[in-house]
Amino acid sequence: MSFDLVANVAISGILTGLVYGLMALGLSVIFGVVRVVNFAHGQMMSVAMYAAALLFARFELDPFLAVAPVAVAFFVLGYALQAGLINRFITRPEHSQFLLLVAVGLILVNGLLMAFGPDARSVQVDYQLESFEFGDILIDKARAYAAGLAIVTALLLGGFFRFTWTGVAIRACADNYFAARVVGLHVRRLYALTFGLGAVCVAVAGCALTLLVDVTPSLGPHYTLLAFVIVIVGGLGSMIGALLGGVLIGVSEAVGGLLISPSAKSMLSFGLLIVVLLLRPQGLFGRRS
Amino acid sequence: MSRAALLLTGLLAVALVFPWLAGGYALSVGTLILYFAYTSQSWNVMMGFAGQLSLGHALYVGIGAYAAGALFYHFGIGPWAGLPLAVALAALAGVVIACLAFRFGVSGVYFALLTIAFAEFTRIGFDHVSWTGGPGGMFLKVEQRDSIDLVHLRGPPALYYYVMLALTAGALALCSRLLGSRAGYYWRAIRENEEAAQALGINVFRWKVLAMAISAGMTAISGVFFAFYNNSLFPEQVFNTGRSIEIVLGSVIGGVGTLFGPIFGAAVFTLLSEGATEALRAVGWEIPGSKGVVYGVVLLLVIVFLPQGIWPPLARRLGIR
Amino acid sequence: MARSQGIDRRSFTTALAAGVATSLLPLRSARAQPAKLKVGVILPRSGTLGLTGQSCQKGADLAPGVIKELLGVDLELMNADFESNVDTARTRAERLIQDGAHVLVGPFDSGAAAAIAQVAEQRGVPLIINIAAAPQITEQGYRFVFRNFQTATEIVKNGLDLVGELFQATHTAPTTAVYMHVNDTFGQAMTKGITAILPQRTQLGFKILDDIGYDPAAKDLTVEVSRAKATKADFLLLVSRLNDAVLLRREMVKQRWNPMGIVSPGSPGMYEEQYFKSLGKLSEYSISNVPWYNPQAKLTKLVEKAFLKQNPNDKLVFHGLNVGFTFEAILVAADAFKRARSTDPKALAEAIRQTNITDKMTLGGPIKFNAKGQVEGIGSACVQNLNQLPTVVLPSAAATAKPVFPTPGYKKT
Amino acid sequence: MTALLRASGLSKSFRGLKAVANASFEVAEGQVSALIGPNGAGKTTVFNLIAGVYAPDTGTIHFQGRPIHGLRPDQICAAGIGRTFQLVKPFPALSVLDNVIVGALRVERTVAAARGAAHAVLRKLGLEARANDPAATLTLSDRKRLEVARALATRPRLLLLDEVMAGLRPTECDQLVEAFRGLHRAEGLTILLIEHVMRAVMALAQHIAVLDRGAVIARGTPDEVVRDMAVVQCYLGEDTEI
Repeated sequence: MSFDLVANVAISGILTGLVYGLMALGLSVIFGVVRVVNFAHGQMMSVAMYAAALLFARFELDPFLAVAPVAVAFFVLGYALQAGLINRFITRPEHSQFLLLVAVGLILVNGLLMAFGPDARSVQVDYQLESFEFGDILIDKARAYAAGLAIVTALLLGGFFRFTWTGVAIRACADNYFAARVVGLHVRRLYALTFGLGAVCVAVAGCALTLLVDVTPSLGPHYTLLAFVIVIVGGLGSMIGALLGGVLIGVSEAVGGLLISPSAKSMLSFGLLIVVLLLRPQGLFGRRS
Repeated sequence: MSRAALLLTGLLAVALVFPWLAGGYALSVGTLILYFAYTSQSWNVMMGFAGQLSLGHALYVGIGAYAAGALFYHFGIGPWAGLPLAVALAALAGVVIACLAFRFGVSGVYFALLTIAFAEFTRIGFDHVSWTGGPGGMFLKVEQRDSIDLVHLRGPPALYYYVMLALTAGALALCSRLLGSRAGYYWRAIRENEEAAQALGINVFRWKVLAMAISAGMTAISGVFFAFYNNSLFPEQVFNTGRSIEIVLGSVIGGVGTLFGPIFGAAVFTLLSEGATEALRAVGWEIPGSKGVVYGVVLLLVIVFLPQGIWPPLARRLGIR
Repeated sequence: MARSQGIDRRSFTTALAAGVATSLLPLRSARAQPAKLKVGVILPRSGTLGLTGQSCQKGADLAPGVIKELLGVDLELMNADFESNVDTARTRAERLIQDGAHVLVGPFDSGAAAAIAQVAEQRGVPLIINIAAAPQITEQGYRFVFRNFQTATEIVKNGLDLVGELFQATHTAPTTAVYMHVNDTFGQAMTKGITAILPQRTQLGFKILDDIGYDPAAKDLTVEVSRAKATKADFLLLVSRLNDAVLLRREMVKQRWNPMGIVSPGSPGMYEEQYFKSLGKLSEYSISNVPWYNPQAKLTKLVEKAFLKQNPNDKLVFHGLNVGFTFEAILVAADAFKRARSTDPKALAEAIRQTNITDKMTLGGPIKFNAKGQVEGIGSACVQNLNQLPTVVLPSAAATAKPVFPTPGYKKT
Repeated sequence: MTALLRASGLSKSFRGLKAVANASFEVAEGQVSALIGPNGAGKTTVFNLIAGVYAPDTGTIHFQGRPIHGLRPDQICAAGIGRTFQLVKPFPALSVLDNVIVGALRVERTVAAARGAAHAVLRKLGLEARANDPAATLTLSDRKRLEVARALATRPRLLLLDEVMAGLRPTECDQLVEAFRGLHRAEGLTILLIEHVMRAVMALAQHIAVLDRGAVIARGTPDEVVRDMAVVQCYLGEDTEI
């Protein structure tokens, strides 16, 4: 196996992994703060992908520009979902929360199917078929841009949590629900805000991903699982963990596809998930609680 | 006779004569209801009784289906002989997963994700096992349709219906016995508060593993049925996460931890899904996906407004405790 | 969703209740009067196979009209969508039979075909498979299951023979290939066929350097294509479905991989409308050796006329295979009905067994079922995408253009 | 008088913070002993070390002459030590009776026998009337009784009571004290209690050990300890309620 081959595959794995990492980051933020398992995460992202594809088809809007309106819309939707529905469930047992979001996911998948039919939608921009060339190493332009967007978004989010009052308050909520209430934080509103921010991650990742993947209504559940794998492997509540987890999964699947049968490469992710859950439940990059 | 016993006798009587009253389609819906009632009842042992949320029960259906299916396919060994093997393998898988998870203190959502991971891992794994046909599927030989062959579980649709009815009734009886036994008390104690249970001398680890083993073994039996009812097995179909969720639905809609909940819930959600198709057709609204939306909305409403499931409030109204 | 205004809650609840009720009532439909044959058409019109299912449906929709003209037989179609879900396929089939379908036609997918075959056999209602290639289906011992489509083994045989013809016609002699296939029921069956048959076809003169199977739900084929490219094989032998074919073609361009060509030894994907729509220019030159229809046949003209009437903005050529075989499956049913003069399922099955249709739309010999219910001798064509249309280039008898191989590489415009 | 439970040289640290430092004490057979001390003195940690929630870093615990340090909580219970929790942990969805049956099953062979035993325990603690109500519906005082009933049903030789009086009204407190006294008198049950409410301690305990900063600083009969209080006071600070 040549070096070029491995390098090419690994680089594209890293870049795709960053986009997946951003999606997972949304999950990590929601799970880490609200403590609710968003089983409709991937489904939400496929909605964002449709939004981007639609904006492109209607207005020729580049998915990178579509990020702005889609993210705003998703923030509002995420906020509303948490405030209107999920907040009622935060004290319910886990299986109850899980089913709530399964139901939301079902509605999203089938709603998309009703609205857009089963066929795949894609976005065609000029740079999609172009690559940066470094000798024998080819880097897909769209993928590189998407990864860049993922990093920028993650940095902005990180900054928000570190440097703004609201961000710090949200982290306080995540650390201790009761203490946060005692000091007078409006926890439920902060939860809604958090879900909104998680949804923004999903929206940005979705827009970026439309350049790499054709969107179909049935795409969602797969990405939900993927997001879980990344978050658990990376470490729950660790922002850098989600991104690195994405990269790790991206690279391991990519390189795994070279070493074993490509159709078996997802086994690596699930295998990794199992090992991490058993041996290091706080995740590879998470802190021990 | 108590109201519960009356209700049960009545239900059983209706279920017994159902094949004579119903057409082929209704019979297959009935079989499907019983199948989900049974699998959901099996899942309920883990979640409803012992409080461990498994979202990967398709794994045990698949193990059961493939074990019995492969024995029949490769060696012509009938399902009844394959059954013990299927149950043993699934129970073993359950024990291994449980031991790993509980020894390492994996619980709650993490445990649920672990069960999904094992099921997915196995699904993709089976895609690469050529002995069971890989993704190409395993196709069991079909015998003549009019002969009833209990030994090889071959016969008309009513046969499958009755087999499933017997299994469901058996599971109900078993679960009722379990619930009233030492295991039932210990499991519920663990479900309610693990620490307190341990302080009362319960070896929590061992009893949780036992719950998993029983639940997995029971589930595997439905897998054997599945293989011989469908005659074709595909990893993608059998081990799918969607399958695991279907198994969960009956109990959650009906009432987690109750005896009648899974049966009742399975009936409700199967009829709902079939009824939604019919209803949408009746109002001329046949758009792909519409059924799924209706289904999702109803599920949502049930979860939001009936957090205990449908059965407990209904039972109260019927005067059954 | 603007449509929701159409239904208020009460009418929906009523309908739901009615639906549950009717679905459980023992509707024993009268099967006495043989005036009309009720054909239950079961296809995946939604879900992952939705597009192809809808394409097949077009063939079913035009059948009653054409067949009335052709045989003077009245058909009533009963359509069911199994949502690309095998379980649903099963209950939909039960429902169709309960509602009085005399014969079932469908379902494009092998997994669903296996499930429906089971139902058909149990209820004793004939199932005529339009498209589904898993060889096992007609090997399981069913008596009511018929298939007018090539099994994977035959597809591979015909497909590889056409590969040989292609090399001859273009005076090329590639020595290496990389084989990529989707890892599902169909892809697995095809792979089995290729592993068995390729070694016997020594005259083809190429060997396979790597066998790359990928997940049917793959969202991204970067790794797979990188690996294929690294073999430096002369050409790509591909067994795909639709979405993955699109994905793969694009990825090849991104990675600047220009083999002599992409040749499918018999799989869907590259001749389908969506392939052209999604890829535009990139769709050019892809080659599929698949069971196909004869554009010159008399029946084709009839079907095409009906097709264009129903779908004025469509071209038959994009739906040729799906429409052709779905139509023919219904034709088989109608023909048997005419001869049996009865809708009794046993009589129908018997009549289907005696089928001998020579005037057909698809390539190959007459439609005749063997003891297992399988039609043998269905022909394939080498179809190349030329000028944004799937074009028959081989065999020369049915060809409307010359094959292009090696194919020119993609150039940025 | 023999020591039923003997702890010697117990130490336990959490992340470098020493919660228990070289603590030694004994619980005599048939006596009611109490462990008192200010908040953060390490009482609950000592308790958890005995109950098997934590294993001690150093030191040993012997029960009936057998070493029990490092055993799991269920093994400790099987050895004959029952406990209650400071923050009550009933099985909320189970009935009061079922709660106690779970405990009784430790010694009874059948569920039927356990049910009988459970009824007997409930009668002793005056909870019989609520036997069929879900535990979630009980008042705090009744929940505490339930905890005790559940622990008693396991037929312990030694009962560990963790701040069982906390949060109760004085009258409720007195009732519970009366109940314990009855148990102790009737069955000679050995009890070790951790308690803040000195009223209850003085009423019940025959022997008291005072814990501060993880170490035992005084021990003796209630009278002796009270006499020592001047000394103790300076250790414990002004806010100790006596």
